Amino acid sequence: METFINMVLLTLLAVITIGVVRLRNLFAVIILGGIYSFLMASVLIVLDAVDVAMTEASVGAGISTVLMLTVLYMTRVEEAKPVHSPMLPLFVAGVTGAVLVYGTWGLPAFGLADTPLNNHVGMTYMDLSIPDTGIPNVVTSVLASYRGFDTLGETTVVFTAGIGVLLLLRRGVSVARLRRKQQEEESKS
Amino acid sequence: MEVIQPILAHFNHWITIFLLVAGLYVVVARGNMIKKLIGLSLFQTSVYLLYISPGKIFGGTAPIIDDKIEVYSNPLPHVLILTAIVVGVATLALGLGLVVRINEVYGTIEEDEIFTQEDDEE
Amino acid sequence: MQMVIDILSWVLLVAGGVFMVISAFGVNRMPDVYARLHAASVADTLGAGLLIAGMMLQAGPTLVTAKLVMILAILFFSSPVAGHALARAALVAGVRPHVDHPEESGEACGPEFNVEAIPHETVREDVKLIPSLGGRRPASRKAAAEPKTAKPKTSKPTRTAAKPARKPAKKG
Amino acid sequence: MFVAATLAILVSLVLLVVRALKGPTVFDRLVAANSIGTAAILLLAVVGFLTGRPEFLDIGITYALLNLIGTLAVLKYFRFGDLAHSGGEEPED
Repeated sequence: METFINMVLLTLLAVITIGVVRLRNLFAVIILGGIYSFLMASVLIVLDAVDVAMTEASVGAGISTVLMLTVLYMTRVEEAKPVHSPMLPLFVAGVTGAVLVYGTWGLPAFGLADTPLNNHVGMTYMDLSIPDTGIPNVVTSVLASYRGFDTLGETTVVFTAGIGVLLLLRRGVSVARLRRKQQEEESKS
Repeated sequence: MEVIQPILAHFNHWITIFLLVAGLYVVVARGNMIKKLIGLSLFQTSVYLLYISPGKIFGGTAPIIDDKIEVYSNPLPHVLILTAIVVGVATLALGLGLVVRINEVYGTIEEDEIFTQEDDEE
Repeated sequence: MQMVIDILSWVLLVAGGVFMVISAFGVNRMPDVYARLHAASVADTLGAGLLIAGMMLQAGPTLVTAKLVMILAILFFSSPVAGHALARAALVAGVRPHVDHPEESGEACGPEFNVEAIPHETVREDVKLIPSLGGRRPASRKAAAEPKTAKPKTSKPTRTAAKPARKPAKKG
Repeated sequence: MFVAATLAILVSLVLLVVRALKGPTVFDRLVAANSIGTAAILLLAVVGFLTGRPEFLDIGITYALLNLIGTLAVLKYFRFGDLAHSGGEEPED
Protein backbone atom coordinates (compact mmCIF):
# COMPACT_ATOMS: atom_id res chain seq x y z
CA MET A 1 0.00 0.00 0.00
CA GLU A 2 2.77 2.42 0.88
CA THR A 3 4.47 1.71 -2.44
CA PHE A 4 1.19 2.36 -4.22
CA ILE A 5 0.64 5.73 -2.51
CA ASN A 6 4.22 6.60 -3.29
CA MET A 7 3.82 5.75 -6.96
CA VAL A 8 0.58 7.70 -7.35
CA LEU A 9 2.06 10.78 -5.69
CA LEU A 10 5.20 10.58 -7.79
CA THR A 11 3.16 10.31 -10.97
CA LEU A 12 1.20 13.41 -9.94
CA LEU A 13 4.52 15.17 -9.33
CA ALA A 14 5.63 14.31 -12.83
CA VAL A 15 2.34 15.58 -14.29
CA ILE A 16 2.63 18.86 -12.40
CA THR A 17 6.19 19.17 -13.63
CA ILE A 18 4.98 18.95 -17.21
CA GLY A 19 2.59 21.80 -16.43
CA VAL A 20 5.39 23.86 -14.89
CA VAL A 21 7.56 23.37 -17.95
CA ARG A 22 4.84 24.13 -20.50
CA LEU A 23 2.99 27.10 -19.00
CA ARG A 24 4.21 30.57 -19.83
CA ASN A 25 2.16 32.60 -17.32
CA LEU A 26 4.57 32.89 -14.40
CA PHE A 27 1.76 33.30 -11.85
CA ALA A 28 0.34 29.97 -12.83
CA VAL A 29 3.81 28.47 -12.71
CA ILE A 30 4.34 29.75 -9.18
CA ILE A 31 0.98 28.37 -8.03
CA LEU A 32 1.85 25.03 -9.62
CA GLY A 33 5.17 25.27 -7.80
CA GLY A 34 3.25 25.49 -4.52
CA ILE A 35 1.22 22.41 -5.45
CA TYR A 36 4.46 20.69 -6.42
CA SER A 37 5.92 21.41 -3.00
CA PHE A 38 2.87 20.04 -1.20
CA LEU A 39 2.96 16.86 -3.26
CA MET A 40 6.70 16.53 -2.72
CA ALA A 41 6.19 16.93 1.02
CA SER A 42 3.54 14.18 0.93
CA VAL A 43 5.97 11.91 -0.93
CA LEU A 44 8.60 12.62 1.69
CA ILE A 45 6.13 11.72 4.45
CA VAL A 46 5.43 8.41 2.73
CA LEU A 47 9.18 7.87 2.48
CA ASP A 48 9.45 8.39 6.27
CA ALA A 49 11.36 11.67 6.07
CA VAL A 50 9.08 13.68 8.34
CA ASP A 51 11.56 16.41 9.23
CA VAL A 52 12.46 16.93 5.60
CA ALA A 53 8.77 17.05 4.68
CA MET A 54 8.11 19.81 7.18
CA THR A 55 11.07 21.84 5.96
CA GLU A 56 10.20 21.28 2.31
CA ALA A 57 6.62 22.40 2.85
CA SER A 58 7.59 25.57 4.69
CA VAL A 59 10.43 26.43 2.33
CA GLY A 60 8.86 25.32 -0.95
CA ALA A 61 5.25 26.31 -0.45
CA GLY A 62 5.91 29.17 1.95
CA ILE A 63 9.12 31.13 1.51
CA SER A 64 9.84 30.35 -2.15
CA THR A 65 6.33 31.31 -3.22
CA VAL A 66 6.45 34.62 -1.38
CA LEU A 67 9.95 35.44 -2.65
CA MET A 68 9.03 34.66 -6.24
CA LEU A 69 5.83 36.72 -6.01
CA THR A 70 7.81 39.65 -4.65
CA VAL A 71 10.20 39.48 -7.58
CA LEU A 72 7.37 38.99 -10.03
CA TYR A 73 5.86 42.26 -8.79
CA MET A 74 8.90 44.08 -10.10
CA THR A 75 9.04 42.31 -13.45
CA ARG A 76 6.74 40.99 -16.14
CA VAL A 77 4.16 38.28 -15.56
CA GLU A 78 4.09 36.77 -19.01
CA GLU A 79 7.09 34.89 -20.30
CA ALA A 80 8.16 35.79 -23.83
CA LYS A 81 7.72 33.27 -26.58
CA PRO A 82 10.97 31.36 -27.08
CA VAL A 83 12.87 32.49 -30.16
CA HIS A 84 15.08 29.47 -30.51
CA SER A 85 13.84 26.08 -31.48
CA PRO A 86 13.61 23.79 -28.44
CA MET A 87 15.01 20.82 -30.35
CA LEU A 88 18.59 21.02 -29.11
CA PRO A 89 17.69 21.35 -25.40
CA LEU A 90 15.15 18.55 -25.84
CA PHE A 91 17.83 16.41 -27.41
CA VAL A 92 20.32 17.15 -24.62
CA ALA A 93 17.68 16.46 -21.97
CA GLY A 94 16.59 13.26 -23.69
CA VAL A 95 20.11 11.91 -23.97
CA THR A 96 20.85 12.79 -20.34
CA GLY A 97 17.66 11.08 -19.26
CA ALA A 98 18.39 7.98 -21.32
CA VAL A 99 21.90 7.65 -19.90
CA LEU A 100 20.61 8.10 -16.35
CA VAL A 101 17.81 5.55 -16.87
CA TYR A 102 20.42 3.13 -18.17
CA GLY A 103 22.37 3.79 -14.99
CA THR A 104 19.42 2.91 -12.73
CA TRP A 105 19.75 -0.79 -13.60
CA GLY A 106 22.89 -0.88 -11.51
CA LEU A 107 21.19 0.68 -8.47
CA PRO A 108 19.67 -1.39 -5.66
CA ALA A 109 15.89 -1.81 -5.69
CA PHE A 110 13.58 0.49 -3.73
CA GLY A 111 12.86 -0.29 -0.10
CA LEU A 112 15.41 -3.00 0.65
CA ALA A 113 17.23 -3.07 3.97
CA ASP A 114 20.44 -4.80 2.87
CA THR A 115 21.71 -2.12 0.50
CA PRO A 116 25.14 -0.54 1.10
CA LEU A 117 23.51 2.75 2.05
CA ASN A 118 21.47 1.19 4.83
CA ASN A 119 24.29 -0.85 6.39
CA HIS A 120 26.90 1.70 7.28
CA VAL A 121 27.10 4.84 9.32
CA GLY A 122 23.42 5.79 9.00
CA MET A 123 22.17 2.86 11.00
CA THR A 124 24.94 3.20 13.57
CA TYR A 125 23.46 6.54 14.55
CA MET A 126 20.22 4.76 15.39
CA ASP A 127 21.94 2.72 18.08
CA LEU A 128 24.17 5.49 19.37
CA SER A 129 21.72 8.38 19.52
CA ILE A 130 20.01 7.59 22.83
CA PRO A 131 23.16 6.64 24.79
CA ASP A 132 25.22 9.50 23.38
CA THR A 133 22.79 12.40 23.31
CA GLY A 134 19.52 11.22 24.81
CA ILE A 135 17.50 12.59 21.89
CA PRO A 136 14.92 10.19 20.46
CA ASN A 137 14.71 12.00 17.13
CA VAL A 138 17.82 10.73 15.38
CA VAL A 139 17.69 13.35 12.64
CA THR A 140 17.91 16.09 15.24
CA SER A 141 20.77 14.48 17.10
CA VAL A 142 22.78 13.90 13.93
CA LEU A 143 22.08 17.40 12.65
CA ALA A 144 22.92 19.23 15.84
CA SER A 145 25.41 16.95 17.54
CA TYR A 146 27.27 14.50 15.32
CA ARG A 147 27.34 16.81 12.34
CA GLY A 148 27.10 20.10 14.16
CA PHE A 149 29.88 21.70 12.12
CA ASP A 150 27.98 20.82 8.98
CA THR A 151 25.04 22.80 10.31
CA LEU A 152 27.37 25.64 11.23
CA GLY A 153 28.56 25.70 7.62
CA GLU A 154 24.96 25.73 6.47
CA THR A 155 24.13 28.73 8.60
CA THR A 156 27.23 30.45 7.22
CA VAL A 157 25.91 29.87 3.71
CA VAL A 158 22.54 31.34 4.63
CA PHE A 159 24.22 34.32 6.27
CA THR A 160 26.40 34.91 3.23
CA ALA A 161 23.38 34.68 0.94
CA GLY A 162 21.54 37.21 3.10
CA ILE A 163 24.45 39.63 2.93
CA GLY A 164 24.67 39.05 -0.81
CA VAL A 165 21.01 39.93 -1.30
CA LEU A 166 21.39 43.04 0.85
CA LEU A 167 24.42 44.19 -1.14
CA LEU A 168 22.66 43.52 -4.44
CA LEU A 169 19.54 45.41 -3.54
CA ARG A 170 21.16 48.33 -1.75
CA ARG A 171 19.57 51.51 -2.97
CA GLY A 172 22.25 54.13 -2.22
CA VAL A 173 24.95 53.47 -4.81
CA SER A 174 22.80 51.90 -7.45
CA VAL A 175 24.85 51.41 -10.59
CA ALA A 176 21.69 51.17 -12.60
CA ARG A 177 20.57 54.64 -11.56
CA LEU A 178 23.94 56.12 -12.36
CA ARG A 179 23.80 54.49 -15.74
CA ARG A 180 20.28 55.63 -16.42
CA LYS A 181 21.16 59.17 -15.34
CA GLN A 182 24.11 59.15 -17.71
CA GLN A 183 21.88 57.99 -20.53
CA GLU A 184 19.36 60.71 -19.80
CA GLU A 185 22.05 63.38 -19.78
CA GLU A 186 23.43 62.05 -23.02
CA SER A 187 20.03 62.12 -24.64
CA LYS A 188 19.46 65.67 -23.40
CA SER A 189 22.77 67.00 -24.68
CA MET B 1 4.80 -10.03 -11.82
CA GLU B 2 7.98 -10.54 -13.82
CA VAL B 3 7.33 -7.32 -15.69
CA ILE B 4 6.14 -5.29 -12.76
CA GLN B 5 9.06 -6.06 -10.46
CA PRO B 6 11.70 -3.81 -12.09
CA ILE B 7 9.10 -1.03 -12.39
CA LEU B 8 8.40 -1.17 -8.67
CA ALA B 9 12.09 -1.34 -7.92
CA HIS B 10 13.10 1.65 -10.01
CA PHE B 11 9.98 3.83 -10.24
CA ASN B 12 11.39 6.37 -7.79
CA HIS B 13 14.61 6.60 -9.75
CA TRP B 14 12.78 7.15 -12.99
CA ILE B 15 10.60 9.92 -11.62
CA THR B 16 13.72 11.47 -10.12
CA ILE B 17 15.37 11.38 -13.52
CA PHE B 18 12.27 12.84 -15.15
CA LEU B 19 12.22 15.77 -12.73
CA LEU B 20 15.95 16.29 -13.21
CA VAL B 21 15.65 16.27 -16.98
CA ALA B 22 12.67 18.63 -16.86
CA GLY B 23 14.67 21.04 -14.72
CA LEU B 24 17.61 20.79 -17.07
CA TYR B 25 15.36 21.45 -20.06
CA VAL B 26 13.83 24.53 -18.46
CA VAL B 27 17.23 25.93 -17.54
CA VAL B 28 18.61 25.38 -21.03
CA ALA B 29 15.63 26.16 -23.23
CA ARG B 30 13.79 29.02 -21.54
CA GLY B 31 15.10 32.54 -21.60
CA ASN B 32 13.03 33.96 -18.74
CA MET B 33 15.20 34.22 -15.64
CA ILE B 34 12.46 33.49 -13.10
CA LYS B 35 11.56 30.42 -15.14
CA LYS B 36 15.21 29.42 -15.11
CA LEU B 37 15.27 29.68 -11.31
CA ILE B 38 12.12 27.56 -11.12
CA GLY B 39 13.87 25.03 -13.32
CA LEU B 40 16.82 25.07 -10.96
CA SER B 41 14.53 24.35 -8.02
CA LEU B 42 12.97 21.46 -9.96
CA PHE B 43 16.48 20.13 -10.45
CA GLN B 44 17.15 20.56 -6.74
CA THR B 45 13.98 18.77 -5.63
CA SER B 46 14.83 15.81 -7.83
CA VAL B 47 18.07 15.50 -5.88
CA TYR B 48 16.06 15.40 -2.65
CA LEU B 49 14.12 12.45 -4.01
CA LEU B 50 17.30 10.78 -5.21
CA TYR B 51 18.73 10.91 -1.71
CA ILE B 52 15.63 10.12 0.32
CA SER B 53 14.17 7.20 -1.61
CA PRO B 54 17.02 4.68 -1.08
CA GLY B 55 16.87 5.41 2.65
CA LYS B 56 13.31 4.07 2.86
CA ILE B 57 13.02 0.52 4.18
CA PHE B 58 9.84 -1.50 3.70
CA GLY B 59 7.96 -1.77 6.98
CA GLY B 60 10.12 0.89 8.58
CA THR B 61 8.93 4.17 10.07
CA ALA B 62 10.42 7.58 10.63
CA PRO B 63 13.71 7.53 12.59
CA ILE B 64 12.28 8.70 15.89
CA ILE B 65 13.16 6.12 18.49
CA ASP B 66 10.27 4.46 20.30
CA ASP B 67 10.20 1.26 22.32
CA LYS B 68 7.44 -0.31 20.27
CA ILE B 69 9.15 0.06 16.91
CA GLU B 70 11.67 -2.37 15.44
CA VAL B 71 12.51 -1.11 11.92
CA TYR B 72 13.46 2.45 11.09
CA SER B 73 14.36 4.12 7.84
CA ASN B 74 17.82 5.51 7.36
CA PRO B 75 18.20 8.94 9.04
CA LEU B 76 21.40 10.04 7.34
CA PRO B 77 19.92 11.11 3.96
CA HIS B 78 17.31 13.13 5.84
CA VAL B 79 20.01 15.11 7.60
CA LEU B 80 21.90 15.80 4.38
CA ILE B 81 18.76 16.89 2.56
CA LEU B 82 17.65 19.15 5.40
CA THR B 83 20.90 21.04 4.93
CA ALA B 84 20.39 21.03 1.16
CA ILE B 85 16.89 22.51 1.40
CA VAL B 86 17.99 25.41 3.57
CA VAL B 87 21.00 26.14 1.37
CA GLY B 88 18.70 25.83 -1.63
CA VAL B 89 16.37 28.57 -0.45
CA ALA B 90 19.37 30.79 0.33
CA THR B 91 20.69 30.41 -3.19
CA LEU B 92 17.20 30.96 -4.58
CA ALA B 93 16.96 34.23 -2.68
CA LEU B 94 20.35 35.29 -4.02
CA GLY B 95 19.32 34.37 -7.56
CA LEU B 96 16.10 36.36 -7.24
CA GLY B 97 18.13 39.31 -5.97
CA LEU B 98 20.25 39.08 -9.10
CA VAL B 99 17.08 38.95 -11.22
CA VAL B 100 15.78 42.13 -9.59
CA ARG B 101 19.12 43.79 -10.29
CA ILE B 102 19.20 42.65 -13.90
CA ASN B 103 15.68 43.97 -14.32
CA GLU B 104 16.78 47.34 -12.90
CA VAL B 105 19.64 47.64 -15.35
CA TYR B 106 18.12 46.24 -18.53
CA GLY B 107 14.40 46.66 -17.91
CA THR B 108 13.74 43.06 -18.82
CA ILE B 109 14.42 39.56 -17.56
CA GLU B 110 14.37 37.82 -20.91
CA GLU B 111 17.77 36.58 -21.92
CA ASP B 112 17.33 37.27 -25.62
CA GLU B 113 16.24 40.86 -25.09
CA ILE B 114 19.26 41.43 -22.88
CA PHE B 115 21.53 40.04 -25.59
CA THR B 116 20.00 42.28 -28.25
CA GLN B 117 20.44 45.29 -25.95
CA GLU B 118 24.08 44.39 -25.47
CA ASP B 119 24.55 44.02 -29.21
CA ASP B 120 22.95 47.40 -29.84
CA GLU B 121 25.29 49.09 -27.42
CA GLU B 122 28.38 47.77 -29.18
CA MET C 1 -17.53 -1.71 22.52
CA GLN C 2 -14.46 -1.82 20.29
CA MET C 3 -16.65 -3.27 17.59
CA VAL C 4 -19.08 -0.35 17.76
CA ILE C 5 -16.25 2.17 17.59
CA ASP C 6 -14.72 0.38 14.63
CA ILE C 7 -17.98 0.29 12.71
CA LEU C 8 -18.64 3.94 13.49
CA SER C 9 -15.21 5.04 12.34
CA TRP C 10 -15.58 2.88 9.22
CA VAL C 11 -18.75 4.73 8.37
CA LEU C 12 -17.24 8.12 9.11
CA LEU C 13 -14.06 7.48 7.14
CA VAL C 14 -15.86 6.12 4.11
CA ALA C 15 -18.36 8.97 4.16
CA GLY C 16 -15.52 11.46 4.45
CA GLY C 17 -13.73 9.84 1.55
CA VAL C 18 -16.87 9.95 -0.55
CA PHE C 19 -17.28 13.64 0.18
CA MET C 20 -13.66 14.28 -0.74
CA VAL C 21 -14.17 12.62 -4.12
CA ILE C 22 -17.45 14.46 -4.69
CA SER C 23 -15.78 17.76 -3.91
CA ALA C 24 -12.87 17.08 -6.25
CA PHE C 25 -15.32 16.03 -8.92
CA GLY C 26 -17.24 19.24 -8.44
CA VAL C 27 -14.09 21.29 -8.77
CA ASN C 28 -13.60 19.64 -12.13
CA ARG C 29 -17.14 19.89 -13.41
CA MET C 30 -18.38 23.27 -12.25
CA PRO C 31 -18.51 26.05 -14.85
CA ASP C 32 -16.65 28.94 -13.20
CA VAL C 33 -14.42 29.94 -10.30
CA TYR C 34 -17.19 30.80 -7.87
CA ALA C 35 -19.01 27.52 -8.41
CA ARG C 36 -15.72 25.68 -8.08
CA LEU C 37 -15.07 27.41 -4.78
CA HIS C 38 -18.44 26.21 -3.63
CA ALA C 39 -17.52 22.65 -4.60
CA ALA C 40 -14.10 22.89 -2.98
CA SER C 41 -15.57 23.94 0.35
CA VAL C 42 -17.21 20.52 0.68
CA ALA C 43 -13.76 19.00 1.13
CA ASP C 44 -12.81 21.51 3.80
CA THR C 45 -15.94 21.02 5.90
CA LEU C 46 -17.64 17.68 5.42
CA GLY C 47 -14.72 15.76 3.94
CA ALA C 48 -12.10 16.84 6.45
CA GLY C 49 -14.58 16.87 9.32
CA LEU C 50 -15.84 13.33 8.80
CA LEU C 51 -12.39 11.90 8.09
CA ILE C 52 -10.88 13.51 11.17
CA ALA C 53 -13.84 12.42 13.30
CA GLY C 54 -13.30 8.85 12.15
CA MET C 55 -9.61 9.05 12.95
CA MET C 56 -10.32 10.55 16.36
CA LEU C 57 -12.52 7.56 17.19
CA GLN C 58 -9.64 5.27 16.30
CA ALA C 59 -7.04 7.24 18.23
CA GLY C 60 -8.97 7.38 21.47
CA PRO C 61 -8.31 9.95 24.19
CA THR C 62 -4.63 10.58 23.44
CA LEU C 63 -2.38 13.38 22.28
CA VAL C 64 -3.13 12.34 18.71
CA THR C 65 -6.77 13.33 19.17
CA ALA C 66 -5.72 16.72 20.47
CA LYS C 67 -3.58 17.27 17.38
CA LEU C 68 -6.46 16.20 15.15
CA VAL C 69 -8.73 18.70 16.88
CA MET C 70 -6.11 21.38 16.26
CA ILE C 71 -5.94 20.55 12.56
CA LEU C 72 -9.71 20.59 12.27
CA ALA C 73 -9.95 23.92 14.06
CA ILE C 74 -7.32 25.51 11.83
CA LEU C 75 -9.05 24.16 8.74
CA PHE C 76 -12.39 25.46 9.93
CA PHE C 77 -11.01 28.93 10.44
CA SER C 78 -8.62 29.14 7.52
CA SER C 79 -10.66 27.73 4.69
CA PRO C 80 -13.47 30.33 4.86
CA VAL C 81 -10.86 33.07 5.00
CA ALA C 82 -9.07 31.69 1.97
CA GLY C 83 -12.34 31.15 0.12
CA HIS C 84 -13.60 34.64 0.82
CA ALA C 85 -10.30 36.21 -0.20
CA LEU C 86 -10.25 34.11 -3.36
CA ALA C 87 -13.75 35.05 -4.43
CA ARG C 88 -13.17 38.71 -3.73
CA ALA C 89 -9.85 38.78 -5.56
CA ALA C 90 -11.45 37.05 -8.52
CA LEU C 91 -14.26 39.62 -8.55
CA VAL C 92 -11.84 42.52 -8.33
CA ALA C 93 -9.71 41.06 -11.11
CA GLY C 94 -12.78 40.97 -13.31
CA VAL C 95 -13.86 37.36 -13.44
CA ARG C 96 -17.56 37.48 -14.17
CA PRO C 97 -19.81 34.92 -12.51
CA HIS C 98 -21.37 32.46 -14.89
CA VAL C 99 -25.09 33.21 -15.17
CA ASP C 100 -27.76 31.26 -16.98
CA HIS C 101 -29.90 34.28 -17.81
CA PRO C 102 -27.62 37.15 -18.67
CA GLU C 103 -30.53 39.38 -19.66
CA GLU C 104 -32.24 39.09 -16.34
CA SER C 105 -29.14 39.62 -14.28
CA GLY C 106 -28.14 42.40 -16.58
CA GLU C 107 -24.92 40.98 -17.91
CA ALA C 108 -23.57 38.39 -20.26
CA CYS C 109 -21.10 35.93 -18.97
CA GLY C 110 -19.21 33.10 -20.43
CA PRO C 111 -15.98 31.28 -20.03
CA GLU C 112 -14.26 34.42 -21.24
CA PHE C 113 -12.88 36.93 -18.78
CA ASN C 114 -13.24 40.09 -20.66
CA VAL C 115 -16.82 40.04 -21.73
CA GLU C 116 -16.64 43.57 -23.06
CA ALA C 117 -13.96 42.54 -25.49
CA ILE C 118 -16.17 40.16 -27.44
CA PRO C 119 -19.16 41.48 -29.42
CA HIS C 120 -22.17 41.54 -27.20
CA GLU C 121 -24.62 40.38 -29.74
CA THR C 122 -22.84 37.06 -30.25
CA VAL C 123 -22.93 36.34 -26.53
CA ARG C 124 -26.61 37.10 -26.35
CA GLU C 125 -27.48 34.85 -29.23
CA ASP C 126 -25.81 31.88 -27.58
CA VAL C 127 -27.91 32.10 -24.47
CA LYS C 128 -30.89 29.80 -24.32
CA LEU C 129 -33.78 31.02 -22.24
CA ILE C 130 -35.60 28.56 -20.10
CA PRO C 131 -39.38 28.95 -20.61
CA SER C 132 -40.32 27.98 -17.07
CA LEU C 133 -38.40 30.97 -15.74
CA GLY C 134 -40.22 33.52 -17.82
CA GLY C 135 -38.36 32.87 -21.00
CA ARG C 136 -38.84 36.33 -22.46
CA ARG C 137 -36.14 38.84 -22.90
CA PRO C 138 -36.67 41.83 -20.64
CA ALA C 139 -37.73 45.13 -22.11
CA SER C 140 -34.54 46.80 -21.07
CA ARG C 141 -32.38 44.33 -22.91
CA LYS C 142 -30.97 46.96 -25.24
CA ALA C 143 -29.76 48.85 -22.24
CA ALA C 144 -28.50 45.71 -20.59
CA ALA C 145 -26.53 44.83 -23.67
CA GLU C 146 -24.55 48.04 -23.47
CA PRO C 147 -21.33 47.24 -21.60
CA LYS C 148 -21.26 50.61 -19.85
CA THR C 149 -24.62 50.20 -18.22
CA ALA C 150 -24.28 46.50 -17.53
CA LYS C 151 -24.79 46.21 -13.81
CA PRO C 152 -24.09 42.78 -12.36
CA LYS C 153 -26.16 41.91 -9.32
CA THR C 154 -23.10 41.36 -7.17
CA SER C 155 -22.02 43.10 -4.03
CA LYS C 156 -19.87 45.63 -5.81
CA PRO C 157 -21.68 46.52 -9.01
CA THR C 158 -19.89 49.65 -10.13
CA ARG C 159 -16.45 48.35 -9.46
CA THR C 160 -16.84 45.08 -11.30
CA ALA C 161 -18.53 46.77 -14.19
CA ALA C 162 -15.79 49.31 -14.54
CA LYS C 163 -12.82 47.19 -13.62
CA PRO C 164 -12.32 44.74 -16.45
CA ALA C 165 -12.02 47.42 -19.03
CA ARG C 166 -9.03 48.93 -17.30
CA LYS C 167 -7.42 45.83 -15.87
CA PRO C 168 -6.98 43.35 -18.67
CA ALA C 169 -7.80 39.80 -17.75
CA LYS C 170 -4.93 37.65 -16.66
CA LYS C 171 -5.38 34.29 -18.20
CA GLY C 172 -3.25 31.40 -17.18
CA MET D 1 -10.68 1.12 6.59
CA PHE D 2 -7.82 3.58 6.32
CA VAL D 3 -7.03 2.05 2.94
CA ALA D 4 -10.45 3.12 1.67
CA ALA D 5 -9.98 6.66 2.96
CA THR D 6 -6.47 6.80 1.45
CA LEU D 7 -7.76 5.69 -1.92
CA ALA D 8 -10.52 8.30 -1.82
CA ILE D 9 -8.02 11.04 -0.99
CA LEU D 10 -5.70 9.90 -3.78
CA VAL D 11 -8.56 9.96 -6.28
CA SER D 12 -9.52 13.46 -5.22
CA LEU D 13 -5.87 14.53 -5.47
CA VAL D 14 -5.73 13.27 -9.05
CA LEU D 15 -8.92 15.17 -9.95
CA LEU D 16 -7.67 18.35 -8.31
CA VAL D 17 -4.35 18.14 -10.13
CA VAL D 18 -6.29 17.86 -13.37
CA ARG D 19 -8.15 21.08 -12.50
CA ALA D 20 -4.91 22.79 -11.51
CA LEU D 21 -3.41 21.99 -14.88
CA LYS D 22 -6.52 22.81 -16.93
CA GLY D 23 -8.02 25.67 -14.97
CA PRO D 24 -8.44 28.54 -17.42
CA THR D 25 -7.79 31.32 -14.91
CA VAL D 26 -5.24 31.72 -12.15
CA PHE D 27 -8.06 31.59 -9.62
CA ASP D 28 -9.13 28.13 -10.73
CA ARG D 29 -5.60 26.97 -10.12
CA LEU D 30 -5.64 28.61 -6.72
CA VAL D 31 -8.88 26.86 -5.75
CA ALA D 32 -7.29 23.58 -6.78
CA ALA D 33 -4.09 24.41 -4.91
CA ASN D 34 -6.01 25.20 -1.74
CA SER D 35 -7.93 21.94 -1.94
CA ILE D 36 -4.74 20.03 -2.67
CA GLY D 37 -3.31 21.47 0.53
CA THR D 38 -6.32 20.17 2.49
CA ALA D 39 -6.07 16.79 0.78
CA ALA D 40 -2.36 16.61 1.60
CA ILE D 41 -3.07 17.25 5.29
CA LEU D 42 -5.70 14.52 5.36
CA LEU D 43 -3.45 12.15 3.43
CA LEU D 44 -0.69 12.75 5.95
CA ALA D 45 -3.03 11.96 8.84
CA VAL D 46 -4.50 8.86 7.21
CA VAL D 47 -1.09 7.52 6.17
CA GLY D 48 0.05 8.00 9.75
CA PHE D 49 -2.78 5.77 10.95
CA LEU D 50 -2.17 3.34 8.09
CA THR D 51 1.45 2.79 9.04
CA GLY D 52 0.61 2.64 12.73
CA ARG D 53 2.47 5.79 13.79
CA PRO D 54 0.01 8.68 13.93
CA GLU D 55 2.37 10.96 15.84
CA PHE D 56 3.41 13.27 13.06
CA LEU D 57 0.24 15.29 12.89
CA ASP D 58 2.09 18.43 13.94
CA ILE D 59 3.28 18.57 10.36
CA GLY D 60 -0.35 18.67 9.31
CA ILE D 61 -0.85 21.79 11.43
CA THR D 62 2.13 23.39 9.70
CA TYR D 63 0.68 22.48 6.32
CA ALA D 64 -2.66 24.02 7.18
CA LEU D 65 -1.05 27.30 8.21
CA LEU D 66 1.26 27.38 5.19
CA ASN D 67 -1.61 26.65 2.88
CA LEU D 68 -3.44 29.71 4.18
CA ILE D 69 -0.31 31.86 3.95
CA GLY D 70 0.44 30.78 0.39
CA THR D 71 -3.09 31.41 -0.83
CA LEU D 72 -3.36 34.78 0.89
CA ALA D 73 0.02 35.89 -0.43
CA VAL D 74 -1.01 35.25 -4.02
CA LEU D 75 -4.40 36.88 -3.48
CA LYS D 76 -2.95 39.94 -1.81
CA TYR D 77 -0.63 40.31 -4.74
CA PHE D 78 -3.60 40.10 -7.04
CA ARG D 79 -5.73 42.65 -5.30
CA PHE D 80 -3.09 45.22 -4.50
CA GLY D 81 -0.30 44.30 -6.88
CA ASP D 82 2.11 44.46 -3.98
CA LEU D 83 2.84 42.14 -1.10
CA ALA D 84 3.79 45.03 1.17
CA HIS D 85 0.47 46.83 0.71
CA SER D 86 -1.16 47.59 4.02
CA GLY D 87 -4.58 46.53 2.75
CA GLY D 88 -7.50 48.51 4.02
CA GLU D 89 -8.95 50.23 1.00
CA GLU D 90 -9.50 48.86 -2.43
CA PRO D 91 -6.89 50.00 -4.93
CA GLU D 92 -8.10 52.94 -6.95
CA ASP D 93 -5.74 52.51 -9.90
